[in-house]
Amino acid sequence: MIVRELELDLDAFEGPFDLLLTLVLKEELDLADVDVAGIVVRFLERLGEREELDLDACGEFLVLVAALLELKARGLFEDEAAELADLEPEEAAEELARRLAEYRRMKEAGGWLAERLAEERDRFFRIGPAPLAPQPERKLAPQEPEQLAEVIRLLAKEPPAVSLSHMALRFPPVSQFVERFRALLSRRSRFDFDAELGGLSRVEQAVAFLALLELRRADEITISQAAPFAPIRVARVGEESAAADERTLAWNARSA
Amino acid sequence: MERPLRLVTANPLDQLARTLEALLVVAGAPLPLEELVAAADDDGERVEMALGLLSERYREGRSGIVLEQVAGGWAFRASRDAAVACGRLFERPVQRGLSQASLETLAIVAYLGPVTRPEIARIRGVAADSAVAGLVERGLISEAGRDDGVGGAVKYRTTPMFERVFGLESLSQLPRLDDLAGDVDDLRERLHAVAEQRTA
Amino acid sequence: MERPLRLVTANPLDQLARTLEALLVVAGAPLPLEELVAAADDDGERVEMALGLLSERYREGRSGIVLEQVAGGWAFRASRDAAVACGRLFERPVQRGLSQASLETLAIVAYLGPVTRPEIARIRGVAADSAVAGLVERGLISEAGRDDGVGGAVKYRTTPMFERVFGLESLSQLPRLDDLAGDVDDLRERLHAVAEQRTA
Repeated sequence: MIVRELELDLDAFEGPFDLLLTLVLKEELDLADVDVAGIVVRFLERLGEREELDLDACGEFLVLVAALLELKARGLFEDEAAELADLEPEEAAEELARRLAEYRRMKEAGGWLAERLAEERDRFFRIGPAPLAPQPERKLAPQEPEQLAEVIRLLAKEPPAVSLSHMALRFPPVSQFVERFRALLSRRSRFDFDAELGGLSRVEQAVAFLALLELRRADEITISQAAPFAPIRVARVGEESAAADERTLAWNARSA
Repeated sequence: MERPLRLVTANPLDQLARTLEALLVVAGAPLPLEELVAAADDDGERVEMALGLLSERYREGRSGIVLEQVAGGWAFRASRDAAVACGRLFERPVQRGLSQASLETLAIVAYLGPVTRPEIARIRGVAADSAVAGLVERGLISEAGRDDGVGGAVKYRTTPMFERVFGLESLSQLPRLDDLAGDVDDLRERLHAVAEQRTA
Repeated sequence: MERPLRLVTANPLDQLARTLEALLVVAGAPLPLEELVAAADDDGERVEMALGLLSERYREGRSGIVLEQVAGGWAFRASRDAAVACGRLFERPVQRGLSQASLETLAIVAYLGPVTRPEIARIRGVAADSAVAGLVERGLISEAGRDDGVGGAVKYRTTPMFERVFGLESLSQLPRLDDLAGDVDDLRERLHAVAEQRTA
């Protein structure tokens, strides 16, 4: 079975899979309009028609569809893809489950509407005014011309730079962590980097790490690590951290 | 009221009369006899007889619904007794403002007009068909030729009624947009550019 | 058919019922009770009683005209018996079935509206532009302002026409969607299992 010759019959596209890929890559077909699930179902149907499992075809198909899905997800949900990437695996799973469930409910509701429409097919009613009814006159109160100018100003306004506030939220300034670590080291001579990062997002952890390097460059601290992936110990200059004999919190998968 | 109804019940025309009632209550314009005959898929004479029965049942002084034969055919109307009540129904309160969709469309036509529907849609980022139709119906905008002559998209401009409602002597009295653009072409360009960003 | 009519004739409600008949036959859309009360200039309870009488007189199987409660009001329609005849003469607003994409989009707008196109796309995983445009054109959904009031995306909600076409008294008649809770748990478990493998 040759995956690229798979015949598709979708809302947005009809023809072989190969042509679909070509059109998408040439940007002549918007991936947002393509029902990827429909492609998968078609492939499974073709697979089911055959006696043997065609592993090569499955492998090729998986790679192509995964690439399509990724492209589509990026196109559709630029912001959200980043949001999901920021989530812990459990949270991401929870979020995905919620969305899938929501979509399923709407699919179900769409099915209900289809049934209802079929049931109501024999209900005829008049649309619009009656033949000999008086013509109602729609009167409009005097309006302020300034409203028109306001509306044009809104339409001419650059879309709000939403992303900036997001960035501020997602990428706290390095200086914030520099100050935080300095304050910490003014109270204690050393601290465990990992233990300090509990509850932070991955991006925040990265920024915190940058702050650490910054302090190291300024010769304010020393950094030590017993082994790759072992806890990172941070100490004021002059107070070497003898980490080996101390029990510290384990470096967990999250901060990796 | 009872006698003719009893007659109908006993009459094989009853079913046909009901079908005619149904057709007449759905119709948006008077229905000529031929159309009633074709839709009921019955005999012309029988349809006329059934209409006679219905004229009797739906006549002035007997029902609030009156069956009337007018120039174009047969139609239901309200009884004269109910004229005052119907007047109250159709007397619309003066509307205080326009919807967001109408206001945006009207502003674009006022500042950029004559302007086509596709251009309004491009600037607003959504189809403009119903908003344009609503404003035409209200008499606030009207057609003003076609883009590139015959065959192009219809263009729209504001009407004298628009100027009355907004208290303007002419379009030149529209609030100035100096903060946005120098002239209409600048404004048009700016609106298109922003619209593109919005959809991107 | 005679008995209730005789009752009406003897009843002081008769005149009111006739007025209501007249209002309903000229109305362009279903009339809410309050509008009927205002136009008839009568007592609310009496109007309700008169509507009860009319519902009995104009009911399925008894008349070609049927009085129904739909889209938040009262309206006449054709009896179902006459559907074939009506079909020969008139088109329903949604003559053919809607596509899967349109139905899902319609469901999202009905349950979650007012809702923007990006929000619809986010739930369906496919761009919703053409489905939304088609539903607007059919008059089943309409614009309802913009997100955040200003330059945001246009929001949509269902129209009274939607309720009429689907024969709903109001949106609250849509079925509840909680039935799929079991499904959600199942999905959640499977995804958690995958997530655990990923971390391991």
